[in-house]
Amino acid sequence: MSETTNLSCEKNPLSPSDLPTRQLIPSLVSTFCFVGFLAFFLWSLTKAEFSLTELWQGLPNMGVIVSEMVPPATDRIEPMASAILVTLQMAVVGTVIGVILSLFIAILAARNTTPHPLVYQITRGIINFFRTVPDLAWALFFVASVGLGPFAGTLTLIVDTIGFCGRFFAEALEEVDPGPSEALNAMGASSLDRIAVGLIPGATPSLINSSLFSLEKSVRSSVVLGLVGAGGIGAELAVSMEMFRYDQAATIIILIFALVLAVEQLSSRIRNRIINNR
Amino acid sequence: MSETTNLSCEKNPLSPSDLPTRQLIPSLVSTFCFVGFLAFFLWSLTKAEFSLTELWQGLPNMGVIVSEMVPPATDRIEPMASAILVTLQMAVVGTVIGVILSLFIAILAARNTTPHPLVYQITRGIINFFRTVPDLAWALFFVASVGLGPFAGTLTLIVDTIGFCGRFFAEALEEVDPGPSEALNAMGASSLDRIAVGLIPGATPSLINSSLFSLEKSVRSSVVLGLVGAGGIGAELAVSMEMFRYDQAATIIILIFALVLAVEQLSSRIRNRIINNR
Amino acid sequence: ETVKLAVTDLVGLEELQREFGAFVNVLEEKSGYDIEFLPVTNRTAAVEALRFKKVDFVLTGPAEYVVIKKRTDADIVVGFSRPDYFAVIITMADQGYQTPRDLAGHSVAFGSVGSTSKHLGPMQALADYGVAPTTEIKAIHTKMPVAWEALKRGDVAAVGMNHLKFLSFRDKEQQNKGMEPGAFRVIARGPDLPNDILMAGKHVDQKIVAKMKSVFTDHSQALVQAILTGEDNQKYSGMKFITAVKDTDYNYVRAMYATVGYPEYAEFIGD
Amino acid sequence: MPALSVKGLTKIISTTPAARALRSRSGRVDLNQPDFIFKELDFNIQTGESVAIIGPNGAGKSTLLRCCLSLIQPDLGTVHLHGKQISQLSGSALRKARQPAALIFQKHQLVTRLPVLSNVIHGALGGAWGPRYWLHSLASSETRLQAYQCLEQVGLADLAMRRCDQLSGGQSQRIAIARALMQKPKLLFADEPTASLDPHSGREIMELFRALQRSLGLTIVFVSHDLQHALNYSDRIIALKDSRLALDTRTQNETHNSLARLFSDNYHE
Amino acid sequence: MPALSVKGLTKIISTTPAARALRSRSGRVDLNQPDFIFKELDFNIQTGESVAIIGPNGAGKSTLLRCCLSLIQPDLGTVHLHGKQISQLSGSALRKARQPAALIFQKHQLVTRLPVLSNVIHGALGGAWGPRYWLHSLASSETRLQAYQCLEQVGLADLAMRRCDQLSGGQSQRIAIARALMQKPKLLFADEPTASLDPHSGREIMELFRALQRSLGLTIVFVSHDLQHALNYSDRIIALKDSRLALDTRTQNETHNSLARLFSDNYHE
Ligand SMILES: Nc1ncnc2c1ncn2[C@@H]1O[C@H](COP(=O)(O)OP(=O)(O)OP(=O)(O)O)[C@@H](O)[C@H]1O
Ligand SMILES: Nc1ncnc2c1ncn2[C@@H]1O[C@H](COP(=O)(O)OP(=O)(O)OP(=O)(O)O)[C@@H](O)[C@H]1O
Ligand SMILES: [Mg+2]
Ligand SMILES: [Mg+2]
Repeated sequence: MSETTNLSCEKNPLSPSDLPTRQLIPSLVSTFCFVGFLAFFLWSLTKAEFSLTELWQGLPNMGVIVSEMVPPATDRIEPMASAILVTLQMAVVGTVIGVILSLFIAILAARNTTPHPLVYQITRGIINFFRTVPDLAWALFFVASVGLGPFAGTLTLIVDTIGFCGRFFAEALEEVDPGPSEALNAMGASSLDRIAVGLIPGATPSLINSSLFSLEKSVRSSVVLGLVGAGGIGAELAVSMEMFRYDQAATIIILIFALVLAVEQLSSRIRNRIINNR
Repeated sequence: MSETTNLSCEKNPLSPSDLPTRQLIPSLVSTFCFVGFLAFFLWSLTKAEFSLTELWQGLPNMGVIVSEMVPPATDRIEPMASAILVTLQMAVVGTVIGVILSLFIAILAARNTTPHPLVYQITRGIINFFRTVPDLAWALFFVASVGLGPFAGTLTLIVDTIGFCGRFFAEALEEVDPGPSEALNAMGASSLDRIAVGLIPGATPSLINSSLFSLEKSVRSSVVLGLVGAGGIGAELAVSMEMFRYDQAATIIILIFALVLAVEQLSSRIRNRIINNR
Repeated sequence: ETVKLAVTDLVGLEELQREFGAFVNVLEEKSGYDIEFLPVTNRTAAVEALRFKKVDFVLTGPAEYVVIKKRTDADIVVGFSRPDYFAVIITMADQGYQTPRDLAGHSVAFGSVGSTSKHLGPMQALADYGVAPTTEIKAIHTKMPVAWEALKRGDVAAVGMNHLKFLSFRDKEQQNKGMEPGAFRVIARGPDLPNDILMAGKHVDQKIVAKMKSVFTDHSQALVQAILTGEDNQKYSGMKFITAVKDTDYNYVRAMYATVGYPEYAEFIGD
Repeated sequence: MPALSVKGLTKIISTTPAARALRSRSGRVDLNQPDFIFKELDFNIQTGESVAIIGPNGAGKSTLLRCCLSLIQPDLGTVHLHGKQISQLSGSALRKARQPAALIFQKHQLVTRLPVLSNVIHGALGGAWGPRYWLHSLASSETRLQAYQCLEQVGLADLAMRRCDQLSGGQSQRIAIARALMQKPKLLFADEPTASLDPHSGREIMELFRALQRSLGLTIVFVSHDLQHALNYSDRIIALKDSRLALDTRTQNETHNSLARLFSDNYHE
Repeated sequence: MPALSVKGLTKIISTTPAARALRSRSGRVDLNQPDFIFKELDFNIQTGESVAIIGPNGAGKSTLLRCCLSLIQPDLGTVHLHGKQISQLSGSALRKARQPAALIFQKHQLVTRLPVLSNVIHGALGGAWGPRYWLHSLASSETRLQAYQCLEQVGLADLAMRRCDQLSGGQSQRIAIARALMQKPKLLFADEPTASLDPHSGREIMELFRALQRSLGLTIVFVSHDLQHALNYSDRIIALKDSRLALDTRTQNETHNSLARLFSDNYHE
């Protein structure tokens, strides 16, 4: 920066050739990957027999099924309400325990908090494994060891929660602004303190979001609980669908929807307070 | 701050009574909520028949099932590999389209980008609705309108993806540091520019994480694709489990696990480059 | 004393999955035991629970019986006889599929894998008519409501299901001012399927087994009434618990397993 | 028509519970309450003027600049920017009113994950729009060249391709200045633009501003804690203190000492 | 034993592709390459000294401070902190070596979502640990009192309960200083501690440092762009320029002008 030449754009004309080359095409490798992916996508698209006209023309048929859902049936509202309570109870236990375990696992599975790269690899592997093994298999394991019933269902929910929250918590920790955490490092704070004070406050909105999503997911998870005979609203819904009582199904969907909205309202409020201090 | 009194801690002794009261118990309302929740949790815990000793004693039984999984069966490796390809194709189409739609919906459904609070409420409602309506109902809708097969499966995957990504994208946008976005506001940039340039770069790691998780979820989603007769690896897995061929199931789990690991490696690399510029 | 009773995959008795209060009350009253009743949506889970002694009794279908018998030794307590319990293959009347042979090369929808009356039964029926279900047709496994919609649209040429289920579908169509019963055609049906069954795990005390057996046979009518409390279930009346059930009655089911490509469950065990 | 006209501008510290109650009560504001950031500010700034705003930490200088661009809403009073009452505007009218005014933030507010050149190009988004201004690799050569020239003006052309989270404090401050220059403003608000610059660069930047003011008729409003800069590079000095306008004079009437006195007995009251 | 001893310290700009290649090639560093932040720095700082580090933007002052606490690894050379080679340490030994040294960051690095008082209490985490130091509402009265006194020292005791994202630039800078005081350091690194402070507060803070140095024997290393501060409040001045140690003298040998000359012909080369 010299005092004489830079006061106005006109005085020191640059020519376009002085500019560094623009890197629109970042590298051969990434171009190759991108083109490969695009080709795969298009190929898949043809395989999926994608056709918007067909979807459009079929919409009236969809209407027929919807019309069978209204008016929602109210004849079983009482057992449904009690089923939803049972489900909520199992979901709360499974999610709370799962979230607590996930937090510990996530600390081991985030690049910026893991004590050792090997621990990182192993815990990531475990979290992925929890997700990959299907619910039915988990249900079998737990049925074999603790029998049919709510306990096996809760254990499966815990595993589900860890598979989901473990990953999203770890990612949330990795995304936190490293500044405050560096400051704590500089003063010689221990890792635990650094995580508790430098990272968790930054990740809190994400943690809350994932946790409450997980709770909601547990409430919705008919499959898991039905597998082990734990009942709940999912079983009600499955039976209603199976018996073509779409009007009953509609009632259950509305009940679950109300619950989902409530959970999301809660999430949104807490998050808003933390993010915007409002 | 005066020049004479503040040079050392000793000179201007404060007594503990000068301190503002500590707000350990934030307010009556939150205390009440917390106690209520705790009570509900403990009540649920008893309902869930939680018992660690039972779990511990049952572990050997789990081992029996695991032992039936090894050695993984290799007799159907070829149809399995082709099933995984088919699944991947449907998953890619469903997820890519779903992610693109989700991004638009999320922009309408994030507090800091929505054009109007009403739009916010409506889009949030739609996203929640997509999640609440069970897969079987979506399958019915789509089968009624476009028929059995991969297209219906893809549509169901799209709905699933929007239900998940729509929410997580919106939350990610809300969590971005508002600074750069405020700077763009100050210069009179349009909302679109502000979102593209001020918010998306901040949210990218989260967006990538949710998107790739969603892809992985689609690959794993046996239920959705199986329901509409679209087959794929999930259906294979379900059949193996239903037919007690745990050795075949193990093979499929290993195949899916490899895929999940690959997707996560990809995610981790891209994210790391974006977060740490490495 | 507490007795754990699981029930799984009883087609037509879905209501029992959620409304079992009356049934359990009758059972407790008549037997004097505390009954822990567990409706399980998945047969695999029920079977494994019995194998690992986590449940004492399982009320289930013939296909599950064969598997349980193969994987773990279990006793038959009582059979559960139902009228009109057989598999049918349904087509649309105007589509021109007249015989099972006409289905060759087309898609046919079935229920979940391993279900007696929605998968094994219909496939065996096809095989009985000389159509190899694993090679000559394209089998699609899905939920019955989805299969029904697919049949109406013509995505599948036929659906294999339980006869009673078919009747209820037809009734619903009529109620909703949809298709008339004449729009559907049954082109194959199997023989009446072996009975659903109540089994006891080997670990269960013989005294309890005997007690349960007597309760089921002596109070068959009361129990059936309790099952049928829901208004949707009335059409299944006429069921009965019976004691004279032999293992060999299930050899037809074993043959089904061979037909659908799982010969490991097809070995006939001694009679 | 003054470039900027502030009348009766009042802002409460929005988070104190007292303040919230105060405001919610029938929407009227009680001026006798404490907890004001500033209260009833009045001043006009003419086109082409260079005005320095000084005042102790927390006096509300940054808040004032934010109010001037309607980034936050004042609780009372009005701001007219080039004759338009900015808090009344919304949508594209607001955007249009903001476009000719650039604001250099105290905390720079760069998009840290994008390269320097892209950040500078974003300055053009006030006047133009669309993907061609989102990333430098999508921009036209013309735009890139302009951005480059703005970078030259702050002396950092060789950092054009560096990601913004790898800059030193002073470098990132200068990128923020380049971005503001890219906007081709008629009115420049600068919040402590030289706070983390070394003495030489700081002087350069102030001289650049002065030169732009003289050659292009730019109106400049800058906040500074460097009294020497305030004295050397402004036509007029405004001081905020104790939530009031403590001073509003021509620069030539003031000396370093007279200004310093403003700060000296500021605390403990 | 000097409080801080730096020998042959070299740091490459880690992100240029050239630099990456340079380092990966058998782990040796070629000193003739460009792209150094700084190269072969050597100096010792005695206990109780107050040292000012000056230099143009991007000269590597902040990077140097980070290297001194082993927050980033230098590419060559060693740093001894109170006699211990800090880059050789890890785990609890590293923590113990860092504890007596406090660093005030240029960008403050407060935990913005927590209140001021909690942030100040975090300063105690170097010496202690556990949940009682995480939030002010969990802390003992004693700790709270200490934190409060540190806040008093920077004049912001009345903001104790404010959330840190609602502070002005200068306020947040002073909270960072209070946090460093809470650490009760023997060695204080301060990266432009007065950059966004008003003239009066800036002087107060520097005088506070000076007083602590004199009364408690604190060693102080501060970076400043305010040459007057460097001259008034240091015993010794070190200047970084063109990736070298350009100057290392006793303060009394220098004048404002002699220092200013350092910066003047710095650019365009
Ligand atoms: N987001 C906020 N919410 C509530 N109060 C705030 C917020 N930001 C700033 N304040 C308060 O408003 C007052 C004015 O802040 P402002 O940032 O305008 O000060 P300033 O004059 O720019 O100070 P500095 O010289 O330190 O930058 C301060 O007391 C500050 O604590
Ligand atoms: N994270 C980083 N990665 C790569 N280079 C960096 C990084 N941070 C800073 N640099 C570069 O290293 C050099 C020294 O930066 P540093 O922050 O130490 O400068 P400084 O002397 O503190 O400058 P200032 O006075 O502006 O604060 C600069 O050229 C800067 O661009
Ligand atoms: Mg400010
Ligand atoms: Mg610096």
